[in-house]
Amino acid sequence: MLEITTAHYTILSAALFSIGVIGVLVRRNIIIIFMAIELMLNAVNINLVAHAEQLQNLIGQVFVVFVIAVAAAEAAVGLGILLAFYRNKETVNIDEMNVMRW
Amino acid sequence: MLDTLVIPLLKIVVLLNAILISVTFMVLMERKVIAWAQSRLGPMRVGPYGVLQAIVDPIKLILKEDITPVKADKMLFSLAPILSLVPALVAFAVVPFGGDELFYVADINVGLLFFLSVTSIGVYGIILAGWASNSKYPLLASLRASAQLISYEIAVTMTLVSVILTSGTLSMVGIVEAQLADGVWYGFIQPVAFVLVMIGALAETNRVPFDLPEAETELTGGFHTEYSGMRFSLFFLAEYANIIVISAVTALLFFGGWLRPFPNVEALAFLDIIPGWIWLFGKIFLFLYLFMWIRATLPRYRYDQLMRIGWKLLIPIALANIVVTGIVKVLV
Amino acid sequence: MATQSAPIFDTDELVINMGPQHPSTHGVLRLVLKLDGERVVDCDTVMGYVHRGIEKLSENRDWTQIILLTDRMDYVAAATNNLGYCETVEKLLEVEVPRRARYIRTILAELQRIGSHCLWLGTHAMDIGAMTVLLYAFRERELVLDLFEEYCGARLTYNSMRIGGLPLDIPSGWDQKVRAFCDVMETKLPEYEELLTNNRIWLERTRGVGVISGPDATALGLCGPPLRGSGVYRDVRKDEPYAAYDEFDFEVPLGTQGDTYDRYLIRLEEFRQSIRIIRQALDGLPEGPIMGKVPRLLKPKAGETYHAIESPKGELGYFIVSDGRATNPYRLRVRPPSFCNLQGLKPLIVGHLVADVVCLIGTIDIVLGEVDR
Amino acid sequence: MTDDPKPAGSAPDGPAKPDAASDTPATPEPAAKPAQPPAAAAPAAKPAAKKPAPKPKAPPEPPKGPEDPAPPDDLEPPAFIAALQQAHPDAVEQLSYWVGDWTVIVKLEALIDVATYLRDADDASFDYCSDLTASDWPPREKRFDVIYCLYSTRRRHRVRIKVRAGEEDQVASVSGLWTAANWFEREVWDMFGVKFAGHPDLRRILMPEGWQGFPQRKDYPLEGPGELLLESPMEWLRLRNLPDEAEIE
Amino acid sequence: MAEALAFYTLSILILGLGVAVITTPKTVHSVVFLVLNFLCVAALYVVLQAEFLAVIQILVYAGGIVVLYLFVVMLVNLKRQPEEHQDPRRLAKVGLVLSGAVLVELAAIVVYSYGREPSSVSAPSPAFPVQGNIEELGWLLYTDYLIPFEVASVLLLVAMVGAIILARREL
Repeated sequence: MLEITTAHYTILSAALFSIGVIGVLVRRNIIIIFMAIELMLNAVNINLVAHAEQLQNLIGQVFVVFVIAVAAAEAAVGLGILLAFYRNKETVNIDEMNVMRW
Repeated sequence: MLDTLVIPLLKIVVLLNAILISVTFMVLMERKVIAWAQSRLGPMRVGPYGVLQAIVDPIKLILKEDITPVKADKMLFSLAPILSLVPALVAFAVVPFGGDELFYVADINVGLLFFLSVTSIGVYGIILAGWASNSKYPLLASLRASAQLISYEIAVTMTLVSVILTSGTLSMVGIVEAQLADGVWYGFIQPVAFVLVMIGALAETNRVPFDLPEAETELTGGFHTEYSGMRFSLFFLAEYANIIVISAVTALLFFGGWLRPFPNVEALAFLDIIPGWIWLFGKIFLFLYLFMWIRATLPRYRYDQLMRIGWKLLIPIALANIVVTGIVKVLV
Repeated sequence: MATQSAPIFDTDELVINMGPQHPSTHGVLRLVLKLDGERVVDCDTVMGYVHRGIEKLSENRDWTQIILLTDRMDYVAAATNNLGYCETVEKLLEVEVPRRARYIRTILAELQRIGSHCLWLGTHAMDIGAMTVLLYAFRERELVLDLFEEYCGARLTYNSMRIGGLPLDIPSGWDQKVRAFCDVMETKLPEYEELLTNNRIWLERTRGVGVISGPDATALGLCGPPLRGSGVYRDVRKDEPYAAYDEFDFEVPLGTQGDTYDRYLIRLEEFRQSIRIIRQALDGLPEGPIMGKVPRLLKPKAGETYHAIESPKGELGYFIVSDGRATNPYRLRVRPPSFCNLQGLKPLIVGHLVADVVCLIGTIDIVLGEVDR
Repeated sequence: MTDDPKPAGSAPDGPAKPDAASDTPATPEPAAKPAQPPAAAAPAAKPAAKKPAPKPKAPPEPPKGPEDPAPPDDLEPPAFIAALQQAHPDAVEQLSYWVGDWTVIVKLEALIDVATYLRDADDASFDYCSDLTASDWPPREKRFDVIYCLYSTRRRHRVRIKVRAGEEDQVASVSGLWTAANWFEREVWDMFGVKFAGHPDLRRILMPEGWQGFPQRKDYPLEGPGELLLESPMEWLRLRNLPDEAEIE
Repeated sequence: MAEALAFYTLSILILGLGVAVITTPKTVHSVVFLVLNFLCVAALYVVLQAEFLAVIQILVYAGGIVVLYLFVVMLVNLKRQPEEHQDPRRLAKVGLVLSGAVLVELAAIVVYSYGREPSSVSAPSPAFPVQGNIEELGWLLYTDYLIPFEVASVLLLVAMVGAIILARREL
């Protein structure tokens, strides 16, 4: 128990990922859903870094850099769309976002 | 145990106390310097030449009533000052006050990046303070502040890249040692970067002429309008701690830190009598004085002008500086 | 109360109340600003917080007692208020004021202009963030106040004139002190200019901000430096000379762009012109009485008149109706320059940013005591 | 209160008794001069029907209005006034000259014509409305004088025009001609209750929004109801009807 | 010992803050918890000897992306909470069940792979001509992964332009 192996990190990562999944599936506020997605990305990152450490191979860390870059892009575009949507419909409730055009 | 826990803890305690005390005296210094610039005397009543003002002011702030507005978001309202002070103090962890291990808490290989990332957390204190106050002026101010801090952070980070290129390391101690090895302060190799960082530092610490987030005459105090007492003094501490840390980092990166002038000129070796940390402190004071001098002299920029300078002036120059540094680095 | 004040703006956009307690509204002025982001979309000016009914009070005061009331209008330029009122009553009474009194009045009015402009410069620069100019300007204003104190014993509300002349002759040696002050002031003006005139930030903050064209400014009834800043040649001292201004040589600075920077330059130049006028007046100060032949009981014949002078803020007019019977005016109306200039605020600030609002309040140079009376 | 002090464009419908408290009698009495001792008067028999303040029956005759002295015979009026009389022969009621100031007294209906003429005619070109105010002469049927002080920045001359308006009369707003008149007219409305037709934003300007009465009128009670009138007019009326307490107030 | 202490403390914080993010009713509080969560993750990277990533995590995630979230929360000034709107067609319970299934699946993968040796494909990275975490990472990024790196930068540029266009008033 006191020795921390990669499995520990993997379990932590899985738990965090599940929290993110629950957030996406249960919450209706799209901003919180975005944040839950960020949680999931972080869970993946923890996994990648842990394995990079285990395998003494930096490729995992390289991947994390890309994931962070993509997360930044996702947040920018996603929140941009959200703002544009909010301006027209005055809602951030995902249940009300059921039209493809307005 | 002694090496890994006790000594670092002792260092941290000493450092924190030193910062807090120096902040109070820095406020006094600022009042005095500005007063002299304006042909006044400044505080004169408490103690000889008003020296004890530095002690009385914090006591006053602590004893004052701490008001929380009824409609404020209580949790964030309390959290915001802490979020703004903690990063300012944490940033000191990577600031070496001398080449010897005794003089710094930690010399990590990503020291400069750590400094940048920690100061970027400080923006939360300001945004959340404005939001949690549930009041219009603080909200406007916090929107201004966050836009300003993020923009100038980009400019400063990009500028520092050219310094990193020159030194080839991210460690603070390493950068100073690289200056010793190169035999010249980077302020002379990278004068453009130095100027950019100074401007960025003014903007990141919300000082005149970039003090829009707290512009008293426009926004009645800005993001801390609704704060009083101890929580207000935390913001105060954070601002001044930021000024000190940014002065220290500028001194380390561009003015050779604890190195004497012309560190490789043998003829000036007699200057080594003065210990390194005194050199560094002297340089820090020089920058602090510069901050105060500017405050006494310049008016305030407008919001759109500030953003224009940040995005259309500083960032392109910083990028060009990186390119030029890279080319020179490859050629030499 | 039955009357419900209708909402001035719908609340969808950010509406902020600037004032009545705000550090840079120069008194208890309240601006209801409707903002789109930081840009001002609409503005409503609310005033009257220091309305003391000076016009109504005057209807029940003796002619001489009203001089005291005029002190309280533009309290940073009390002497010009006194002057305007006394001249109007003198016009109504058809009293000749001795030449010496007119000269001293001119000196006082110009000193007052310097004092008022000092206060304007300091607060205007402070609003834009230049803290040091405030203290420099107040340092010089203090000298003006000292001179006034020596002349009439008061530092703010002077009550320094009487109908028909002056209450006091100048103290001995006072003229030398005024001369010395003029010399000091001349050396201090470059200090202000050094801090501001060519300062890049100052230029960016004031150039092209609050531009108003000459015809617009005229139609809006702006007066004083804001009107001259738009290039309209209008100075009561030249157009309708009063006191002893027709005997002096001075220039009226005019702006070209009509922006805040022009108004700033104009006021700075007015410092110099005021010094020039004071010097001329001191050189030619005639001997003679300081009080004209005024009846013991002031009772102007029935009639009405309007008389304006150039106060530091602009055209300060008094419209007085006498019914020919009482020892008080039947109606006294003050045409306050700050009031008219404040009306020009809304066209100036709409479309600008919040930061410019304080800059523009500073540039029109209002005193709320005069706006509200 | 029946009166809406902020008509905001809906002025015409107002039977609007502007001073709700004063129940203006058919023959408006002048407010007593404050110099006269109020104790000399016995309280009126029917306080409610009369002026609220039991005031002395003014022994001196109240002023009938400004003298408006005619110009001396040997003085020619300026050319633009002569031209104005030519252009609008019916508009000008009277000319007046006093201590160097010319005043043109104009018929109420012709105000806008005259003002437009004075602004646009080349020899007049009064482009600057330097003041706009009113005075109140209660016994007169048209109790208000509305006075316009005009100035020409091109020709550098002055003139005053004056119209006489009754309490119910609508004075045409000149804020379309001179923007400056906007706030001046608001102030005249605020202080005298003169209504300006066509004013874009006729609200109170110096007094608070819900203020009752018009303070600069000569019959406005001098000892001042103050905030009480603003806050609770009924209570104020009650106090007014108790003669002794009212005096204490 | 020290690693275990750090790991368990950070794990508890990370999971607790994660739960707080998705359960707090106020969106602003969610954002604050998210920041704290990311800071803890950064600390975990330090434990895993990935200092550069830790700093990047703070700089980009906490200092950049989440500020964006905070901005949006402040701009989207909600008059009514989105949770008030109940859509009968929405099956929250099914969502919970589904996420439970995901958790089970993940756990199964972890348990299955626990006993296995790491595959021989991913041998330790070849010797770098440079020393140190950042230097090696930089070497990899600018040699083997240069094209993905450039693609990522183009992606960021596109996202930036797109976000600006989307957020403009007149869309």
